[in-house]
Amino acid sequence: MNSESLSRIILTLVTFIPLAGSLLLLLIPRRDRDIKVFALVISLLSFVTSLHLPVHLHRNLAGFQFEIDKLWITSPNIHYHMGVDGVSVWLIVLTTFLTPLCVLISWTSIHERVKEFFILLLILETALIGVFTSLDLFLFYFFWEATLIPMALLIGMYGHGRRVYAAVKFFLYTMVASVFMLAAILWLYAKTGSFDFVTIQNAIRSGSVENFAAAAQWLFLGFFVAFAVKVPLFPLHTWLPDAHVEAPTAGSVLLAGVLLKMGTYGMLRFNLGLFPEQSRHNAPWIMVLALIGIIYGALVSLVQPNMKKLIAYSSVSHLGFVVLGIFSFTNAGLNGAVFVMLAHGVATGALFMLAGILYERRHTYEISDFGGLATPMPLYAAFFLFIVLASVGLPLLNGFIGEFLVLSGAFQARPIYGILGATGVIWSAGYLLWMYQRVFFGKVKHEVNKILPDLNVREKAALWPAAAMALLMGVAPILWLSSIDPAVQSALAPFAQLAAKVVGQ
Amino acid sequence: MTPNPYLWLIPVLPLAGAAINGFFGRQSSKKAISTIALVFCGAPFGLALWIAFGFSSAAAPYYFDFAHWIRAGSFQADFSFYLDQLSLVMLLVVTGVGFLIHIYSVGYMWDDDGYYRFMSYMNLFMFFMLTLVLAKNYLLMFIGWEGVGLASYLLIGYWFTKDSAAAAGKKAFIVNRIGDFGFLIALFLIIRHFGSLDFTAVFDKIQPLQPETTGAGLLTSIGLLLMVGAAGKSAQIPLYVWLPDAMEGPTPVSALIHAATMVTAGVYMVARSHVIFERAPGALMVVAIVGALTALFAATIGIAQTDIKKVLAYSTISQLGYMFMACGVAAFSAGIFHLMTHAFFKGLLFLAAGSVIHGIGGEQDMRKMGGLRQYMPWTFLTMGIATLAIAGIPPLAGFWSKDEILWKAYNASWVYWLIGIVTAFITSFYMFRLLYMTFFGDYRGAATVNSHPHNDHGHGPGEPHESPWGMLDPLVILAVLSVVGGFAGYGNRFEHFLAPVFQAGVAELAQEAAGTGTEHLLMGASIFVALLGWGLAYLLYYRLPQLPARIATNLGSLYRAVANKYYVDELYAILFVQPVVDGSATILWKGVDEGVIDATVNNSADSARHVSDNLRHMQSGNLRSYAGWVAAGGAVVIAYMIWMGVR
Amino acid sequence: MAGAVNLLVQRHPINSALSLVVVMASLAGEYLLLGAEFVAAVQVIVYAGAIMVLFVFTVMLLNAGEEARSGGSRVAILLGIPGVVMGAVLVAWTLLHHSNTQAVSIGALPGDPRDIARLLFHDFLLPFEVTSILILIAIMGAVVLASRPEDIARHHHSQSTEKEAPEFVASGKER
Amino acid sequence: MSLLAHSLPALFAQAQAFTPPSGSEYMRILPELVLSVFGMIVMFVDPLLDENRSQKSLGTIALIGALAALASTFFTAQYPGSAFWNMVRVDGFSVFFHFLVIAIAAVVILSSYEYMAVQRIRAGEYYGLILFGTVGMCLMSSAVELVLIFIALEISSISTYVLAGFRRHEASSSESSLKYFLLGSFATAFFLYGVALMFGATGSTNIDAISHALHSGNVPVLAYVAVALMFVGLGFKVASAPFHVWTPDVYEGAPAPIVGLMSTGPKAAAFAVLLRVMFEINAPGRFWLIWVSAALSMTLGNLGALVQDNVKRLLAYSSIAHAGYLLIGFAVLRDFGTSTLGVSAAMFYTAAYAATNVGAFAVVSHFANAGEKYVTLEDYAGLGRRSPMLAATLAFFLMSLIGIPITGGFFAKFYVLSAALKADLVGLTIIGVLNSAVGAYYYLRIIVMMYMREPRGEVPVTSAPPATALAIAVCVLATLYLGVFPGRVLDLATQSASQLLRSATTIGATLPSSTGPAQ
Amino acid sequence: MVPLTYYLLLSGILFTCGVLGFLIKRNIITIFMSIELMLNGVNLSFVAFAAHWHALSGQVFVFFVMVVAAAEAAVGLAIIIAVYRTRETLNVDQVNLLKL
Repeated sequence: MNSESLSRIILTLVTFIPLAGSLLLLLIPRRDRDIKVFALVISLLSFVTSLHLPVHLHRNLAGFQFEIDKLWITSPNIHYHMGVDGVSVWLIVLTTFLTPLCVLISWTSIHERVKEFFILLLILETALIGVFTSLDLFLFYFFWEATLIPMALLIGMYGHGRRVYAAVKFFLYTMVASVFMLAAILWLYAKTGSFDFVTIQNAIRSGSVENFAAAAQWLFLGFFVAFAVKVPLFPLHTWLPDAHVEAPTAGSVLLAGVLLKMGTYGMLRFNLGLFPEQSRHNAPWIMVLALIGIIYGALVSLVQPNMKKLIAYSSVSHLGFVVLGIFSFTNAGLNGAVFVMLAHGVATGALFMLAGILYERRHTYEISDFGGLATPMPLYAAFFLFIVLASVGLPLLNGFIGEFLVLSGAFQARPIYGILGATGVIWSAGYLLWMYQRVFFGKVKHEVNKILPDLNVREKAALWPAAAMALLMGVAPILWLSSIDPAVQSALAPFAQLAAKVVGQ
Repeated sequence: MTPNPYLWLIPVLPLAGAAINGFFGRQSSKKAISTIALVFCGAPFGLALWIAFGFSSAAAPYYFDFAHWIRAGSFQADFSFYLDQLSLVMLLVVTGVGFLIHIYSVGYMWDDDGYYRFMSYMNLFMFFMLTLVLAKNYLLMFIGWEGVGLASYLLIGYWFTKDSAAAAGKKAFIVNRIGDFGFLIALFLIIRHFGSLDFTAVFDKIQPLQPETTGAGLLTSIGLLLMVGAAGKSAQIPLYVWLPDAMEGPTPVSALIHAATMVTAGVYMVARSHVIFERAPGALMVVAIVGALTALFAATIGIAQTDIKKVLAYSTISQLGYMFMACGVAAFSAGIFHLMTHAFFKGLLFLAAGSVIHGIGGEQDMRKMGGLRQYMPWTFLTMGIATLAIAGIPPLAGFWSKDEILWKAYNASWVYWLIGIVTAFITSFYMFRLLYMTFFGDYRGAATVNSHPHNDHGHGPGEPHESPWGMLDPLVILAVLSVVGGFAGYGNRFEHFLAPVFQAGVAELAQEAAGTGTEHLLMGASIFVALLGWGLAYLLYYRLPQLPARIATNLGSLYRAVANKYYVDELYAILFVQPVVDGSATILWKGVDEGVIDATVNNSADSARHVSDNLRHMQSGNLRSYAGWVAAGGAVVIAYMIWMGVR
Repeated sequence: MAGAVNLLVQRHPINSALSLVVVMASLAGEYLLLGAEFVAAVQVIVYAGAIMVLFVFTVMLLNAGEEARSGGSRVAILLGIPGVVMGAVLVAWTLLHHSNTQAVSIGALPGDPRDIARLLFHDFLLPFEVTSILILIAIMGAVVLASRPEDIARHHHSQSTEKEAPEFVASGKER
Repeated sequence: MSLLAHSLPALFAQAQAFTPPSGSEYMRILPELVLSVFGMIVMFVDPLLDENRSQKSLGTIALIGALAALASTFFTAQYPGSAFWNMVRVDGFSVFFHFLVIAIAAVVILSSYEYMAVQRIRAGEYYGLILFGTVGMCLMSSAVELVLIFIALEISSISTYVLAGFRRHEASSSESSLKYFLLGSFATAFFLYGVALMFGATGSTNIDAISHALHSGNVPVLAYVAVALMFVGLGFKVASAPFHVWTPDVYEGAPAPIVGLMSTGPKAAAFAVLLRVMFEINAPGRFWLIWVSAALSMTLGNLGALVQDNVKRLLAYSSIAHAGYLLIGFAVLRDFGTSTLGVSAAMFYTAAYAATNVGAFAVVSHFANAGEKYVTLEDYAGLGRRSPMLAATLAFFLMSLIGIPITGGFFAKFYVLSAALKADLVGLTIIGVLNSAVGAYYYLRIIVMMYMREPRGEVPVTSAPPATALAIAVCVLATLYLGVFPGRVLDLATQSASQLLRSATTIGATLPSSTGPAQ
Repeated sequence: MVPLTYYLLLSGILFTCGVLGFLIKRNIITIFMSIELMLNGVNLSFVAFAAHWHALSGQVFVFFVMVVAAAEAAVGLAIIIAVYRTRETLNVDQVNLLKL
């Protein structure tokens, strides 16, 4: 098949390969090894397939590419409309990149109901990719909700102590919020007769939507609340630590790595895309919340006795950067926001994998149960340090690029935002290095830890790609930025007009 | 500017060495590790020398664009390197001193289990430091800036099983981060107003601007923020606290990173940004004041320290203060000159101290040394030269650079000069104190050596002995440099070499150069105070060794305050660290997060369930109640409908 | 009306039943007054005759005694009754003021059974037929529900020869 | 029986005197005829069969009957129009509900196979009552005459009263039956009084005629009262607040497959009636009535379900809530003919809810086991591990009830809410949307129980027999179909809704100034 | 000539009595009788309105109501018997197994 015709169905392929895999998995007899291998093969296949997207993406074009638009349901005018731009492409690749690693990391940590686990994982992958490919609001909502179930089940079925509480909390919290988005989508449909993102966008821009002015603020909020919970933006974040702590490793990886990005992606695509004026109007308090999230998340993270909870709160802090960048409405800010999404996905995903590896050996996440681990597990310690540094935002690793751009964007928007946000740089070093020190340095405090085995081949196979990616993204961010930038610029176009209008007055 | 295709090799070679040793070092022999480390560190030195020979004070800067790095909208920052006279000086210092210390490390660290790790880290440090020096834009400089911080973190915490080492590494990193915060904000300001981070582009835009006379203008803000960054990296007040702790690292690390190269990055950065500072007198003044205060403050602490490396650490802080003072009075070339000489003699001091520590089995407490002169003559000799140099005894290197600074300081304000001269006196005093306590008198340590199984070095107990020649060679080379290095500044040759870089500054200074008479007078004064300090040390620590203790008891609380570094660490802990940690734990986490936000969420869920629980009593199971509900509902419906109908 | 009130007041079901008969009989009279002879006849036959007999029979069968004074339902008293009274008053008020109905003479309606039959078997043929299904269901239901559970048990498990009847049902029957 | 036999000759005798109903008129009640015939066959065959085998074979007969009736709806659909002197009207609307109700009955019959065997219930009457009850429900949807509506309503009600009490050795079952019966009759009396007043206000009991009268403007106050009373009666039948109180008790006590039936079939039929009564006759002043009732139903239903531990009872509360969502669709039609969205959305909702709920109760009844012992939440613990398929299907149904995409429940809610938004009912939409979020919690509790708790040993888990499995599969497929390709069904609903509304509007339009049929 | 309103009022009062009876009485059978009373009230309305409109259909309706009432009576009494069997009481207040 030549790449031209492949490009036409590539999004469908990428989205549904995991789902097809999960259906096939249903038929495979319950021999755990076969299931794992099969799941790995499927996830790798979808990764390889998804690479088609960045390779064949026309980087200079701003609009959506690889589009596919078929009528799905007539009477509410729902289309199977998919397409990607420079932003969503990378989020898709991030998803497909992390999933094989999740499979690897779950190889031995899942003992029972193995089949169900991998089925859920693959379904989750499809739903996640679907969120990033959909251009039809309905389709988007569909995938958006579809991520909930497998994730909640993963947490609830394979999690730890208070898993049920966490799963229910996760589900309800996000469900309640996304219901507001549904209402907003329905309103838009009722007034425009379409779910198509582009159509609605044009309708709004041309001012042909009746009653829009009165409703716009509410619509904006409807979308925003759904996304803000997902992000999670302070003070809607409390589901996250619980969900992370209780989730199985693969669940945490995908939760932090991709699921949270759904929220920020949504803000970028829908809040900014559909409601530029309201976005501008609401930006001040949103940025304040993001700043609170950055600092607050970091401070709370600092004092966590539980490794996973610490990483979870650090996500609150990092995602605060993303929101800050998005609502700075500056080129650098948006570029940076997208980059932080990707970088955080890789780095925090890897951190959770590392925490999971430790859990598999010791069945605890309490920092006080460790100490001096660098002695029995030097390689593990090295990986951990590398990822921690990436997360801290060390230049030449992936965390830095995004944070720098975001902060510089925020600073351009309003210096105080940039200054306050930049304090996050200090805090992140504080909590992560302190944690690292307590876990790895010093003498081995507990006898059991003295004989902990270092990484095995499978674990290395899971960690190497993540580490390599963290480095590559830090050294050659241009690979990513060159496609993100045009997309971001087109997202910003209406804001330039708005600014011009304000100046004109 | 002239393109130079080899420029990029200088930083990248050590990186390759670091990578090779890091990935394969565990399996390879120590010989192979050493070879790789030395080759990949020596090659840049050779390259730098080769470039230096083709480079004159008149030469145009070299540059090389290696690759694109970040491009977002109009903003761009690339991997591009830049070499002018200033960076050439730094380059030579870094590669030269760095290479020597690498050689020294081979001997010093040979027996350590993590030898490959150490060498890899050292090479990594070289990479970042060279990137810092050669960067063509602020962001690439920031890579090096943060990277050396990382290397410093890794190397301070090299003996990670020691809690104090791990804590010191973390402290260094975090305090540096605080400085970096300022640096970052400065970068944001530059981006915001000049749209670029490229040195040439930015400076071209700033060049035509007038100096900001009063108040805090844009350039002043940028300058101050850059100073914050520099203060973090170069251990100035108030961010100097990490450097003494950093002595937990192996001694070669202290020599390389915490004396010769990394800590001077701040000075380099200020010098590099001289275009900005020159147009921001306010910022410049702050630099000078901070530098002067740091010089004096750290020097006083140095008097009372008993750990040999801690003395050197405070001395380093103090000397860095000198350099900043120089920059602060716009005498950038003087600052860089002192930077260079300081790299020689302070590197030498640390290496010699390391040799001492090595020789007596890991002891660092000077009270347990003494009389080592006869055990390790070469070490004594080199360290003596270094001490003379730092004390400012002519014609050694320290004299020339310090004198230059004092002279420039005097030209700016006599207050600076006064502080400088007092500091010079104290420096001389504590350095000779160190020398006397360590090498003269009787050896006081033999009995207690056993109780330190693993402090700095795992050599174990035994007679004090001289270090192997592999370690002494660098000492000798550095000693020679410490002696002759100062002549580079003779007749302002150094200043002229750097003239293309600091053009504007030189022109101004040339005008205000008063008569040489004053200069000679001041020179005499500084020689005098150096000798005075020496004499005092001789008196107290050689002739009357009981006197210091008595003085200490007489001074009481003042002495305790100095010995405990004025309790600054404790003060920081009380003021900043504890409130943050405790506040986060009790107020933010337990209070706000769990007590308010999560409780709200859970409460709303609970209250829904509560309502539900109450509602279920509607379902009493009693048929007549149900009928009652239906009938009542019906009545309401009827009433409403009648109202509708009648209306 | 007196009968209706009496039904409410009486505490023994038999008395209530008898008072209901009184109500129905008097209603039949009303129908006659309105000229609905057919309806009146059916009222007497079906209601007073068939239905009430059923009632009385059941009362007898179950040997229902006087109502015990149980606590009752607060909801019914507090909400239901006021509601009902209010509703009734409102309806009455509406009927009085808004029904715009004039007086009708006694026997005004041509309640000729033949007309009714014509209506019943022509216009309302379908409902009439459907009624048969209703009756059928009622019979089935009555049979199923009123038959003793053990019958079914035996019906379905004829093999199990000895089957104890649930004791309380038996005792209920004997009383 | 005897009455029917009696009346047949009379029927023919009378029929000669007047123009007899034509063949096509019989076609218009064909499904009802088929159902009744098979009902009678079941009754006849019952005594003839060996008792042990009778359950299966009777069930099969009933099933065949239901399927035949299902097929016959397609024939009926070919003969749109009125029959039997304007007693019934076959249009898209009635065909839709016929199909739905009969399909529900068929699946319930299928899922009852196992239940019969386990619970030892007399099969003959059971299946007969289901079939006859279905006749009533069918007639409810096609009747355009209040007399017939009333009788059909009673048929469906009485058969469900009886069916609710079928587990006769259980006190709870007979109690459920009693409550249902007494309250049902109570409500029927209200409905009837409403009919009487409507008759008084308009002089007719024919929907068309009433519609006629009410479109003329100058609506008498009496008609308002009549609508109110009829709403009480019908509101009771569809279990909308504040007339919902009976639901939990009755559902808890009744046999599980029957709950599946009565929470969907009679409800759907009652909704059909409500649609006819409310819209076709253009009931005055209905808007706020429905608005408040919808809001109350959703809120009370969802809140009530939060703390329930009995799955049947929980689902009962959920059915109250769903009645509320459905009523949103009703509220949309504030005025005539503005849009068909509300009606079609409501129709779609009934279908989706039926598919889901029947399936859910099929699973529940299978799992409940002999004597319906295992119906509490605790009994479901670990079901996901012990019986993955069963748990998965139940989870799927629950997701549909929550309104998660790719299930019918999602589109149902979606259509209703979007219709509401289109009519600018923002308040009601927000209440609905919030409620659906609250509702997610208690459905989730079941899922949580099934998947995230350790199984309890004493609860037996048997694999579903073929019939049950088939029934569940049908429901899953139907729910899935409605969730993935809702378009066709919605188109159908839209068409029939537009027919319904057109017929209503034309009546109103053609006689703009008539003052009523009488006088 | 009796005003129609009187009939209607009477029927309303009967209906109300029925409802009240449902709410007040404790014996299930009596409650059932109250329902019959309500139906009777309705019937009276029908006949009265039939007289008003000169439409016989009202009377036909009454006929059907009676048939339904009879059917209900049969089923209802059977249910009552069934309940009595299992619970041995005819007091509604004691038939409250299913609640909350």
